[in-house]
Amino acid sequence: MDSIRREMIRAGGLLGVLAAFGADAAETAATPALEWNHAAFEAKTVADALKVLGAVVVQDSAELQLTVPEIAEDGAAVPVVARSQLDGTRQIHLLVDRNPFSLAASFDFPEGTEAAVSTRIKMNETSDVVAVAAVGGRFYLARRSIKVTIGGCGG
Amino acid sequence: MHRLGLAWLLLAMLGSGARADDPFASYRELFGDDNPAELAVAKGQELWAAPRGPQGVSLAACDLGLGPGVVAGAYAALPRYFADAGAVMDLESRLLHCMVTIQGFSRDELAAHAFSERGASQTDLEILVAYVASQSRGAPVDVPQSVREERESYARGRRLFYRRSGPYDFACASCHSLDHRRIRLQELPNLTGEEGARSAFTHWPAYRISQGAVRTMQWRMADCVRQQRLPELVLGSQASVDLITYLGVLARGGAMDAPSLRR
Amino acid sequence: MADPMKIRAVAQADRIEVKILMAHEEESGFRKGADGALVPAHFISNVSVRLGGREVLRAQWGPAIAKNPFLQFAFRGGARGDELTVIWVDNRGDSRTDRIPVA
Amino acid sequence: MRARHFAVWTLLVLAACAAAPGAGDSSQTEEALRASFRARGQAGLDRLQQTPLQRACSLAPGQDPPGEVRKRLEQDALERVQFPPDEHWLGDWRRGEKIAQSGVGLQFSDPPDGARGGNCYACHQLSGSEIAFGTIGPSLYRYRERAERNPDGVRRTWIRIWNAHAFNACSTMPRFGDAGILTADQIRDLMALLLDPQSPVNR
Repeated sequence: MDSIRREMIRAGGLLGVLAAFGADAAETAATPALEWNHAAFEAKTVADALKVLGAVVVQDSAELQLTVPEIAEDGAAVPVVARSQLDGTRQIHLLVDRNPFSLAASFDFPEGTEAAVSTRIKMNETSDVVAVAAVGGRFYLARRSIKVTIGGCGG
Repeated sequence: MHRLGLAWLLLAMLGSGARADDPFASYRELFGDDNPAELAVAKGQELWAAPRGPQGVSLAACDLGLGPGVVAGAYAALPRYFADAGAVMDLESRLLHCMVTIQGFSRDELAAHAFSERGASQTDLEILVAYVASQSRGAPVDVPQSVREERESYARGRRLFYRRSGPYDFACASCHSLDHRRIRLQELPNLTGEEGARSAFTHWPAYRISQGAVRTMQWRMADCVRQQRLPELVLGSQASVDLITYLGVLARGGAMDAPSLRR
Repeated sequence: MADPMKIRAVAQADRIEVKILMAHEEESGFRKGADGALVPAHFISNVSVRLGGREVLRAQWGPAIAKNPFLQFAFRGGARGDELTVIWVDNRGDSRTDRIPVA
Repeated sequence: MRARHFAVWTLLVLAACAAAPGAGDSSQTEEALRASFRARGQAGLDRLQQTPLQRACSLAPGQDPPGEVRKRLEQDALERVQFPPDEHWLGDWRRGEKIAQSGVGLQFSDPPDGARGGNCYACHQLSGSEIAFGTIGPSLYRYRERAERNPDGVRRTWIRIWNAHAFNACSTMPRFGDAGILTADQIRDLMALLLDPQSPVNR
């Protein structure tokens, strides 16, 4: 998938993207909003993804709250809320243990933005979901298990 | 510690545990009201007003039962008898009728691509249904039984509901005639009574999470019938309209709340 | 061209809560199409939310974000009437920008 | 035999028509029905044609067929059951679990020649570890304990899967053997899932 992206950007997709940023185009080019961490998103395990993200030493923290359903009615969309109460949290990563690629999303919170995000992720099967908060050079982790069930009339 | 908004607190509380009687309570609460069907509703509003088709006109002249161009509240009173077509029609039958007679679209082409395939964009019909249904939110279900044709449609629908056939011997009633039953983990509404009929009728069309798309009442009927192992229920056919009439009449008095969010 | 987003931004004092629904297929790259072949991955890769010239959220996403993505967050410093801009870019270089005033 | 069947069915059809629910003329309904369907994939319009059993059991609640009709339906269902000739009742519970999990088969969207499932979990609890089970039918968790209380338990289990109408005239359970949904080998595997002490249903 990264090759598709690289090609598109090389082929001029980037110009269209910058145009979309309108008056902020110059600023956008300066602030690399188009960064996409290929290596992290292509990692096949949570451990590998964390390594790429620089999170070698990770400790559990109750100050990082991960709110998920225990049972998901469908794996196509599973609501996930991650909220860090650790001062200075600038980044939260969401990962899914048993997805083909573990890293689902990385959020950057500039000064003034609450280190909290709610979104919906895809889950291939029953798995742990992991949130990792980056605070300065330290990393904190919260983990929850979600059961993805078979639905409806089968078939 | 950050000061937290009420919404975040609520989300955290609701997510903390599922109710024993509904294993998906926390899943649904966490989903909240943010329904991707709203994306289709917004598109449908534009589509309704846009000049389209070989005739290059909008649907402003389309009468959904409350007069030409009147959308508000119309869905809550469908299916109903339309003298200009000489038939009882549900919303989808009526939209097809308008798109053919007013805008000049080909009925066969519309019917052949009525429901979106997986991974494809929503069809015009689905988008229009989402919009029209949204304009009945809160309105009480008022499916009429004023004329003979409407009463006959209900009677046929009721009979079909109990009619067993096919290799599995299934009728609608096989799964939908008891309270508090589930198929796998999904609750099955009891469609022989007011409560179950209301909960079903008032929530369709719905954004199906499992399919990532808005699905319509005609689709709901056809897909139940597919799973009964029967042949394909034809879009807008009399049997499809009869089943919807049966459900709608039982659901009278319930408050419309569609498009909803369903697994 | 991509369909418009549905954005809500509501101010309470100087705290602004943002909810966004984006219209996107979010193909994982692992789904088989009707012909049995894998449907290529197609997903939003970057999101940026701005209030005026100030970026208030930035995200990188992989293909595991659910179809028609939903995003909710909150920030401080802003007022009713300020213009909020949401931009997404996908892995094919398509993008969408929508703007709404904070309510 | 054939003549007796004919007499039974005639009686059933008459009974069903007499007790038919509500208003509406049934020939009108049948006509609307045929015109409302399209043959697709393996599902032809012949599937709309009702058998006498289906017709007799298409009544609204509280309008079940009369006792005499029910008795005859049950008797007929029992007579049609085919038992394994070698009294070899139990197959492999692991295969049985797969059959119980799968809902594939006989839909127009299914491959016509593919293996069919029994979709047992749609309606029944079976293995203790599978939480996604339906409640249309009774729980079958720890089924062996219950079957052992009846000296005829194994045979009766086979009959229920083959044609549940033998014990309950208008059962909603598909006739897995009688209607040819599952093969006798598949039913043996389901029997093992229910009755083998090693099966997750009984552990």
